[in-house]
Amino acid sequence: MFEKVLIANRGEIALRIERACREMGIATVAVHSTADADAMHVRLADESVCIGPPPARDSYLNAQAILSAAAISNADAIHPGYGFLSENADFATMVEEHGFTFIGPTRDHIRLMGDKIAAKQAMKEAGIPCIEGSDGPVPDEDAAVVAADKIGYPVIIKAVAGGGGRGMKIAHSRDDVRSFYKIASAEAEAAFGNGAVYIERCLLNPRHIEIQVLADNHGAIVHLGDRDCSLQRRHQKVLEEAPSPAINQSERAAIGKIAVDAMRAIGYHNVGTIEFLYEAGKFYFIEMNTRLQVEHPVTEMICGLDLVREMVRVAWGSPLGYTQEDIRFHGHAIECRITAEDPLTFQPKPGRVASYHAPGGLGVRVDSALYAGYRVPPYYDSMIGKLIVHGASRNECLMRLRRALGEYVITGMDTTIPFYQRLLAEPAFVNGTYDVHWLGHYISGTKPGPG
Amino acid sequence: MFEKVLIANRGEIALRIERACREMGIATVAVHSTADADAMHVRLADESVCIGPPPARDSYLNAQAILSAAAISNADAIHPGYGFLSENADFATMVEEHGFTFIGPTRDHIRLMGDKIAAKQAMKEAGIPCIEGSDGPVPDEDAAVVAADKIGYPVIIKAVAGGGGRGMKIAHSRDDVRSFYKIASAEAEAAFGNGAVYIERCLLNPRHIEIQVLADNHGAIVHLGDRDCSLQRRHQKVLEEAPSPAINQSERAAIGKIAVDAMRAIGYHNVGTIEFLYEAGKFYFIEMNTRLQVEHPVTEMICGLDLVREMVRVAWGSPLGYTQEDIRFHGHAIECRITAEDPLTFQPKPGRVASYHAPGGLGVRVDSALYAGYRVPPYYDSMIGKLIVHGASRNECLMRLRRALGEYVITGMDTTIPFYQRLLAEPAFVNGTYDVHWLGHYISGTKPGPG
Amino acid sequence: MAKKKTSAPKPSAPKASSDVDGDLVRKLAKLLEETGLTEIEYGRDSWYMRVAKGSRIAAPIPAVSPAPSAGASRGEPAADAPEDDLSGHPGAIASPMVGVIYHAPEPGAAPFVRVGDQVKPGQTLFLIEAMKVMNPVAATAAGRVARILVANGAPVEYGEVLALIE
Amino acid sequence: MAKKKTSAPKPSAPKASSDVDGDLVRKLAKLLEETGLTEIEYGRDSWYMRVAKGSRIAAPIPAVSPAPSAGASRGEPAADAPEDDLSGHPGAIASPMVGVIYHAPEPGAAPFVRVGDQVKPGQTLFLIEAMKVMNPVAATAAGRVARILVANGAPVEYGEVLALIE
Repeated sequence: MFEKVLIANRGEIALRIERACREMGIATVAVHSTADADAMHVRLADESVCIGPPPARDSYLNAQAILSAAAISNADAIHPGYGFLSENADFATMVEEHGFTFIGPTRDHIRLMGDKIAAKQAMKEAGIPCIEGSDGPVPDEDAAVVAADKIGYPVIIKAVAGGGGRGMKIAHSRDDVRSFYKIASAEAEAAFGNGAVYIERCLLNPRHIEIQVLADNHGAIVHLGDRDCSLQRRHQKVLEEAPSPAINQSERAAIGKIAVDAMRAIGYHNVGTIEFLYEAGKFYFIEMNTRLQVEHPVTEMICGLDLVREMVRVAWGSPLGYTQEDIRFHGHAIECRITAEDPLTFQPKPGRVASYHAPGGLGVRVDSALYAGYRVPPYYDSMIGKLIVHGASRNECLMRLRRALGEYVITGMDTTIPFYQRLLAEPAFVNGTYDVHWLGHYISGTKPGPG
Repeated sequence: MFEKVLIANRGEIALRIERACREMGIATVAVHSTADADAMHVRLADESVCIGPPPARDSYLNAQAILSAAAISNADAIHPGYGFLSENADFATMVEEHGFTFIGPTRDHIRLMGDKIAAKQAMKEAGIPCIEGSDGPVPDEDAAVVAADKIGYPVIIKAVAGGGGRGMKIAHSRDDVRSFYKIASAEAEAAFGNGAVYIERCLLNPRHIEIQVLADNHGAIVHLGDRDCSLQRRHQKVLEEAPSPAINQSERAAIGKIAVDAMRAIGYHNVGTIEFLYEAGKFYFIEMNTRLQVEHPVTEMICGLDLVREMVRVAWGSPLGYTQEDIRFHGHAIECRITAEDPLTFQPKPGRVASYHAPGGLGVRVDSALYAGYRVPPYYDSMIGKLIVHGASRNECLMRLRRALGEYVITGMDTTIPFYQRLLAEPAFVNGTYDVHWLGHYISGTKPGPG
Repeated sequence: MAKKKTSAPKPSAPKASSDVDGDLVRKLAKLLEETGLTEIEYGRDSWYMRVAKGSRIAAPIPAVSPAPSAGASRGEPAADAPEDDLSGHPGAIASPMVGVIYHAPEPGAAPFVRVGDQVKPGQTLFLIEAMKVMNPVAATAAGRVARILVANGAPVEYGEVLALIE
Repeated sequence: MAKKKTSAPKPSAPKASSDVDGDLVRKLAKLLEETGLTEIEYGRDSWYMRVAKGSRIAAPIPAVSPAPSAGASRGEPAADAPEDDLSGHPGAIASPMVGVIYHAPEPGAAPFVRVGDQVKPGQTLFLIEAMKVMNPVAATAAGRVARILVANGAPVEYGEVLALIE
């Protein structure tokens, strides 16, 4: 097994990885910017190396400094965490070329999934359901109607060259297609100098549901069920739960099997997450994340695996040692991303933690690098901790979340704890009926648009 | 379900029960002495009632004050926790006579198990294995040899009227029996004015292994596996684990079934723990505890049940809703009882918590009512918290325990955290080969006696 | 160099000195004398200073404790300091038990005492019903009933101040 | 009465100093006697001092950072304050990158500078090897090399003080 792992990250995820390494008997090297000299991940690591000034581009994104730190500390492997350099294929390449093990997927898979068009094509070929579309521009109204009929209504007419909503029209019927085709094409021509449009299925109220996969280097691949991450604000996940309240056991097993088969087809290694939109019983591929995700703890809670430990083991070359049949799901888990933000306006507010008391007891897990006296620096992401609760049922889990949020004390600065407490009073959340648009409407105080 | 539960206890267990109630939507009433006005269980309860001055006999043991508190706060039920009035049959009777529900076994079972001789007789009749003995005094040397031959060597010759080791002799052979019979009898005569002696199997290196049972009021009974509590100092448990590293799956299932059958035979309700000594593949009944135990969390961690929730549900009259076949054990759990004691001498040292930071992350649970600024009062038990870790295997669990102890910060006072850190370096603990005597020898620095 | 924790963890605070600075104490004591203050506090590390004059019995300190509390975590008001303060009053009559208080020997009867009454030691002021038994609460000293703090029929807890005798 | 949390969570407890060894207690007791004070509080870890005369009041000890640290939790030494202090030195030459430092242009050659040498701005003091590239570290001002703080061939981190120019 590795003797020493360098963790190329900061905050709670650096601490998370340190904990896993420590429990495996692996020494850890923390890297940090000058702004993070007193950070928990630095305090708890076996060794630390200051790699640069506060701006991330000069420190946590500074591949050369990180590799130098690995060299001078004699690390065997580098765990990139999430964000920063975690999905940078060039970094993964450099790591391997300098003789360290990159704890994550291969550089080729990172590169493939980083190219959104190539990724979609590869996944489609591997059997992952993608959104139905006209497979290229439709030349005229009649072709548009044929394509729309085949896809099923509603459809969306989109500019091939487009973006930002221009040249984009939702058509609920053949008549709509005929009415909107020319308008969309004209708008596209005006906006992008290219009138070509294509047609795709239109999802009105989708959920974001993703499948966690895990593969060793010897052909063993499992999926670890799904996570529902539909509660998003400005495309940022805010709260995640596993399993999704929207899909049933057989849907879960079916999409899981599709994911595993696809991963086997592309020869995937280590952890990964296949993200889907889900509506009316169908999954539609969005993208694949070739790294550990922020929300991985909800999966850990329901399947009893330590995902970081598994990543390290698999990167070392160890076999999984279990099969899909051995993976069992127990109960329900929810994660709240606590941020240093105003709980009403979500304006980031870094500051000093005057006092800190984490909730405890049965079914409560806190992944946070905060401590009393810590000053949250203004340079990085505003997430300061994750509260994860597990319960035998979703209802028990919600009750436990309410209890744990009530016990969580962070004074001296604003956090989003009160936001989550309010959220627990919302029927759409409690009943699990929310879609990806719901939270945005809830926060802005607007009604959801017509379905 | 109950609307309001009064918790007749303090410290971590009062908080534990409060958390369970809160998660069930049940309001809580904390009672407290004047010394505990600022205690966490008081701060977090929905209501609190001061029931008396610091001495426990005037407050937490003051049944009248507690019942008055229940009356003025309109509680429906009383949870006694552990210690204090939890195994007081008279208190349970008063609770019921005043129209409250006692959350625990029936008064008759509490009374029965409180009488150690009657308890042993009842358990023997119910099929629980008890230590083999001469069933009464042996009149002479020959009778002693016959009894000892039947029991098997070594045996212990004990004064019927005795105690404290006087008139007590260990005999490894027939010759020993003949040699020691007269000496023991003479010592007994001299010490107690009664020379009658009896003979029992002598356990040299037993472990303390106990079985957790849970029964509803409708005849459903399950066991929740075993706990190994052999690490004891002066007959006080110090660290507990589940499952025991000393017994295997079939031994576990066998003793569990015996326990369930016995509980069915005596018509037991709610939770209970049957404590055994275990040596050379055999269990010997010690006593039964008719209450929640300090070490219940290790059972919760491996079987995924919330025992306090189950106690409350069952006391309300709800059926278990599951059978023995539904109970599955996952991984391994260890609990450390952190006390406000000198980590070398175990001298109690109440004091003020200057700073407090609990460990977090995967598989770590802290049940503690401490907080920064809290003053541990000198009037009560020195236990200030429980650190519980869960892992997929015993080894993972030990590694996680080491990690979590290293993260646990309690400053301003002495705690036994350093003691547990030292314990983790001891092969007898790491290998799970300890018996009930081992910790005493380890702490006193003496070698274990000859086996 | 890479900082090994065996040699170089960074302290966040100056190292503890186990020696009390006797000179500092003497200096502060002298300042007390000189200024007529009754108290000087002094800190280091982001500085702290506090001086006081005259006697204060209990000082509730804002935000000293990070303990969770049901009230605080719900943003509810969190102070009944005035009520607590009375416990230090020399003429406070504290409840000797948990129960329900009665001002009069029976429903409809005149109360034992009214505000303004003079009372003698041993004179019954209230009854407290606990476990269906009526327990008299008596005056411990002679004086005038200055305040009665709990309503007839109210539940009371141990140590709760029932009345003030002055 | 039963305290509903809408009205009555309690403020934190008064406290006094604790957890001191016998000699310290004796010393403080003697100081009390000597100065005529009624109270001395005394802090540790992030210094604190409080003396009082006459009244007894509650006061907070400023919160000490409770952050876990690998060093502290293992009871290992926890101070390199002197090293840290140098970063504020006006003539400190800080490492611009992570790497391995060399005092000389090549093995066996004479070092770029020695302690006591006069240097000019821009003059090369060291090389730092990072990713197999040698990067010169130059003096930023004229002066005398007062101290060289890292050994030849040692790993250095960003911002680490390499030398002092005075």
